[in-house]
Amino acid sequence: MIDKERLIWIYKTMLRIRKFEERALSLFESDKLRGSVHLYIGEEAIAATVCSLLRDTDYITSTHRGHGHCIAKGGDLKKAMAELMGKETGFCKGRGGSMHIVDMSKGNLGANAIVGGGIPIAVGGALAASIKKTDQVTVSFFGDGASNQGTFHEGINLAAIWKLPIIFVCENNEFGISVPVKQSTSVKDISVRSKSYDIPGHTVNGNDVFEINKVMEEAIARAKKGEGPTLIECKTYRWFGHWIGDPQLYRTKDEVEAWKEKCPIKTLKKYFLDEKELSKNELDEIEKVIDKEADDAVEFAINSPEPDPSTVMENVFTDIVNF
Amino acid sequence: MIDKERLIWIYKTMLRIRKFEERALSLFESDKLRGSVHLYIGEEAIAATVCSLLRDTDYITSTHRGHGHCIAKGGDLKKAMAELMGKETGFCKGRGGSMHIVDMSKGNLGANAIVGGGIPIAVGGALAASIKKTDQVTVSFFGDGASNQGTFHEGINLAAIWKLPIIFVCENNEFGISVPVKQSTSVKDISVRSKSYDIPGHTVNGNDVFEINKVMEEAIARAKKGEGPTLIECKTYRWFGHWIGDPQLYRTKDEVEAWKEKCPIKTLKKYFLDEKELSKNELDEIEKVIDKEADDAVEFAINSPEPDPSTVMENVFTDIVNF
Amino acid sequence: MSIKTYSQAIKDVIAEEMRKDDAVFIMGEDIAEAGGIFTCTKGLLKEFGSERVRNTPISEAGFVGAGVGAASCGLRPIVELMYMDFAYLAMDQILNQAAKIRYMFGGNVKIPMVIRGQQGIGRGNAGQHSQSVESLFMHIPGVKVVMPSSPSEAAGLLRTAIRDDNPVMFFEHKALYATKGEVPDDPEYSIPFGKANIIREGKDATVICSHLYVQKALNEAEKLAKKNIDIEIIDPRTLIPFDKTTIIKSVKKTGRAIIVHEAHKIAGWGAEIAATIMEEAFEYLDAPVLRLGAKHCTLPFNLGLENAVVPQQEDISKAVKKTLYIS
Amino acid sequence: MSIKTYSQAIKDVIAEEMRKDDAVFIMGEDIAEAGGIFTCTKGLLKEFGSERVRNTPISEAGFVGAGVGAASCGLRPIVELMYMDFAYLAMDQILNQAAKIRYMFGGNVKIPMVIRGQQGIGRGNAGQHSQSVESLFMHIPGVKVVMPSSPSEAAGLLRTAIRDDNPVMFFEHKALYATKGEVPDDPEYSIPFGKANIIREGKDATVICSHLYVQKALNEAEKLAKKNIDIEIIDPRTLIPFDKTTIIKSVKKTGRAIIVHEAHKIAGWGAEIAATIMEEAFEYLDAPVLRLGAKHCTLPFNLGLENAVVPQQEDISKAVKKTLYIS
Ligand SMILES: Cc1ncc(C[n+]2csc(CCOP(=O)(O)OP(=O)(O)O)c2C)c(N)n1
Ligand SMILES: Cc1ncc(C[n+]2csc(CCOP(=O)(O)OP(=O)(O)O)c2C)c(N)n1
Ligand SMILES: [Mg+2]
Ligand SMILES: [Mg+2]
Repeated sequence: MIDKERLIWIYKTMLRIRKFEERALSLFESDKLRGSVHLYIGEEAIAATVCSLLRDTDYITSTHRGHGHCIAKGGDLKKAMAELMGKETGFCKGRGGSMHIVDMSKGNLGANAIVGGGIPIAVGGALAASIKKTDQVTVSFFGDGASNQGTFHEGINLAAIWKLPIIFVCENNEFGISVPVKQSTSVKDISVRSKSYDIPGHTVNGNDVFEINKVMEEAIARAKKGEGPTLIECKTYRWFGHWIGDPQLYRTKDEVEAWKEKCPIKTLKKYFLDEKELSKNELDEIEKVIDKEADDAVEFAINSPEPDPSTVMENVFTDIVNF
Repeated sequence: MIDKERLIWIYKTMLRIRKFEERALSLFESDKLRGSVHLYIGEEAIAATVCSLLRDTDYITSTHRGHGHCIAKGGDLKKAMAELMGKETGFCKGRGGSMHIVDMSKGNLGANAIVGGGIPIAVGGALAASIKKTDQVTVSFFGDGASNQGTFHEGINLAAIWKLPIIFVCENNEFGISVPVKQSTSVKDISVRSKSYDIPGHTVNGNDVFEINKVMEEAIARAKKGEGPTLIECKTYRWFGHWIGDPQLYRTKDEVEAWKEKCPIKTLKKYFLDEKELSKNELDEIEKVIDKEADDAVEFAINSPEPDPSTVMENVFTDIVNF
Repeated sequence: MSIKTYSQAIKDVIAEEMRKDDAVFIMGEDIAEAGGIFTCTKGLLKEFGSERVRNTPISEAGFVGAGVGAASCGLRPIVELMYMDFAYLAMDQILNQAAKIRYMFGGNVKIPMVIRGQQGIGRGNAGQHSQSVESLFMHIPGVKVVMPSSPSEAAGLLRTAIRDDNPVMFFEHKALYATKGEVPDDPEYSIPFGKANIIREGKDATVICSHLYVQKALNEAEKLAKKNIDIEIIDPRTLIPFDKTTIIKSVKKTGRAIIVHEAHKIAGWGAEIAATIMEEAFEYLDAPVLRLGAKHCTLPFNLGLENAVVPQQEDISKAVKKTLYIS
Repeated sequence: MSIKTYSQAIKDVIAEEMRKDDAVFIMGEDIAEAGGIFTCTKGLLKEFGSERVRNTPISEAGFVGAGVGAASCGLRPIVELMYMDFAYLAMDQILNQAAKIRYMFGGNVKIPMVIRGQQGIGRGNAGQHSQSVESLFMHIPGVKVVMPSSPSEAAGLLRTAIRDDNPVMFFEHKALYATKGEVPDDPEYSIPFGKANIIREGKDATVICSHLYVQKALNEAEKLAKKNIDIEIIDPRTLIPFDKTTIIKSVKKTGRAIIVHEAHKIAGWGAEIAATIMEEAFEYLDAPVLRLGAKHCTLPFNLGLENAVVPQQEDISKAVKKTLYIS
């Protein structure tokens, strides 16, 4: 069950992700931002719904496609945009960039540029909660492609035998870069792989906040009762290329357009109007506020200072600086 | 179906493994042999039955517990014993020892001291057969513990999507060193993990040659038809410690004794007598011949020369010798 | 001769070798329909079909290991790692399996296999996608280590790699793919391993470098020439095997050496060369051998920081002058 | 002071630190009921229970990664690798994750984690179980590298490692576990990282070594002393951080240096030290710095071959004499 307040939070969060990334895209296209930028647009329902059920003390691990997770977990747009631009005011002081955003204050243990690399780390977060006997839960986000990494197998097995409070959320967007799931992955529904660990597995429509919410609520309850992990596969689609400039020979424009019709933001907006939960005016107001927030983030990032090269050796270790 | 000739071959092969290892054990205990020696005694039905269905051109990959696989695949006892003793006449000229026996002439792609390390290599063997369009099949042997390695997951997924002619044979002997399967592995029957790859999975009594034979025949037929891999779990037990000197605190003597009652050699011997397939005399004769063969292997190994230290740099590469 | 980019040179050699030898095939992430994210396999699927040009799942240990197995069984796999940083995920299959199998098996198996991919800085890919990891592979016996610095070397060394009967780690540099240069049209053109390339002759100091630093050293050489400092530039081209002879000969002539690489300085391959030069040409040295390499620091995302980590072009001249005691 | 073996010293420190700090826990293969196959965790399960003393499945990448995550979240994991050769299976989690997270995340996370285990030759374990891999970890920034050579150092350095807020690679040697020696009873006894140990003072040549070679060098020192050759022996104890000062000071005194390690010579840590000595003490050197290390060859199973690969005790004296130009 999603109460109205939470549903609005989810809506705003999806919009925040969307607006943030639209700006990131245009900054990239105008050469104001470099590096690897992977857009989450089209997949917002997953991060927003999952994180609507988490507290700041709960943990997540994220991926190379991490802006959505960061923002949904409460991450500040300004710091996120500054990080994308490599600025000193960014989440990682410009050291990490888009693929390495971290936000410990909100329980975001970090994005990861190694596909599947975050899964064991999430297991470790859940292990820490279990050893400390807190009621924190951990969510590990990863893609369909990551489900073919050894770390997927090793991590879930560990979590299962140790009955850790963790939920594995696979964002199946049909491709790993150019490779369609059916070419790389031996099962149609990745959630079937839960059977290898004797844990529950669910496949849901990843563009449907209600479906995602239902299985997540179950999974969290299970985690908190000490019954162990759950694997949830959310079927979704990325609207843009894997990277900006990707020729996307692996799919047709029609396919992309058809998925755009399934836009989770549009769907939820329609729901609010149909159910008369929110008026057109209220929705416009929300959008205006978030547009402003996103614009402010860009301005903040652009006006932020570059890191000072003389500090480059800081934080290799907590102590040693000179070699 | 196992015809009489093949059944006798299986029996002889099991006996050959048993006798070989009994001698290896006593050589180790009398300090004539050093290093890591992992005994297969008690598990002989698996290698013998599986390999009774393979040709010299078919491939296997083996493990740290590899003597059984080597012998069942047709490996010469003399060369095997010489290798255990590190002699120049061994399968690897004394460079590999017990954990690295190889026998390319019989399709044995080699033992492997890295748990799970042989699985992707076996997939590569099957890939080679597939690319070359031969009708060779590959069997990858590995333990219950190995089923928790990432390579298990990555390897089987690869074989499944590429529909390779390969059979994954998991020898579940209840422990990985001191760790019982239920402490390390999230499923009771490891064959369940076949579901993660949409391939058939079977759990059989690993001490029963008929059960093993049945699923192996199916799996081989499937492989040759281009339908892809099969996962077979053979439940069995190792009679000796993981290493010689292992205090074995993880199990009781009674448990070991109970398993000794299930000795696959004893069982098949009884079958031959009960069914009047072989007489006591014939069985005694077989044993005598194999005892001699094993003794000859020991003698050969003991009398073989040590490798010449001046040749130590050979075979790092096919060409460069000096650095 | 044709003018080709580094990536074209690579693609053409793969295609030529696949045409000549049915045993050669290639696998890796996104290499089939998409032609590789750096276009090094573009068009191969169409010509050779999906048996010999295979997309893999994101399973580095799995498909590198499959390469090892296929090589054991008589094929000649080329395995593409999208970024050489991902070699860590397949480290056991590379260093415990591919590198050791032949030796441990007493010479009874050979592993003719090329693992190739790009590395290095230049695209703002941050810490996990910008490393130069060749030194690690130099240390563990059983793999050859190749570092092509130009299109013609990419072609000539890759052909040798594909025809080599041993595991070869073939390190391309991401910032070189677009570099153009003359490449011989001869479909047998190859460069032997273990032969360093004297890029420029000189008498005052020897600069040993590869990848991006070859061009940077040439640029500095011109500037130094104006100050009557005449440097010799040598590109080792392969680290295993390593052409000690050429380098020692050069240092005996110049009495001074500087090694420059993008890999981290500490315990990098420059240390090996510096130590070797000392061992073999001590009495010829007029100054300590100097090493320029990346600071002991993860590669940062920010461009200014990135540049602060790796040796800059000007650092080469500074080091040369230092060995000449010119301030 | 108590007389303890190297393995007892390790076990006692783990137990003491676990008593003092609830955040410390340990996991690895066969470490719980069985107490570790080298007995370094014997009795810990009984005292601390199964939450803090955990057997893991054979999933090196998985449980090393779980250590990284637990460390990110405030615990202080000790992760045992049964053989350091298996680090290759967790290489991504060690070198791309543990080593880089703090830096890439702008200092917002710390990873207080010890990865410990044994390595080296001596038990006939052959190629995949006999390597000395510390040099690889010296090259990639973000992990500290520790090499205890005696029971008291195992104790003192391990305590420092457990209390360190960074990832520490702690390399034990399998052939040292049974070595006995005096270990201070002080439960706060620790040895700081980055301080080399002058094992023996001498004036004619500096021998830098660790693990098994410390004792071997001492044995040779006695023999050399009889010939009036007086060597200084230094054990660096940690490779990252590295105590340059002590070593350079010594070499400035002796004018000669030899580095001995079991790791492969080519691109091993001896190369780094040799190159550093040259850079910092060139004008003091009366002979080239020499390196002794394993041949560029996989470790063979056969004992005679194994010995042919790694430096032998007598090689130390030979090298010392060579630097003294005594034949
Ligand atoms: C270990 C590793 N291998 C390969 C890559 C290159 N790469 C980056 S993203 C990606 C595709 C990932 O697919 P998926 O897990 O489905 O996530 P998606 O990008 O679709 O969200 C690949 C192959 C990588 N970053 N890490
Ligand atoms: C990667 C790796 N991790 C750990 C070990 C140490 N080790 C050797 S055998 C073994 C147990 C293997 O268990 P299993 O796969 O069930 O095979 P079994 O010994 O029972 O036949 C372990 C942990 C190893 N050799 N390789
Ligand atoms: Mg995807
Ligand atoms: Mg087992």
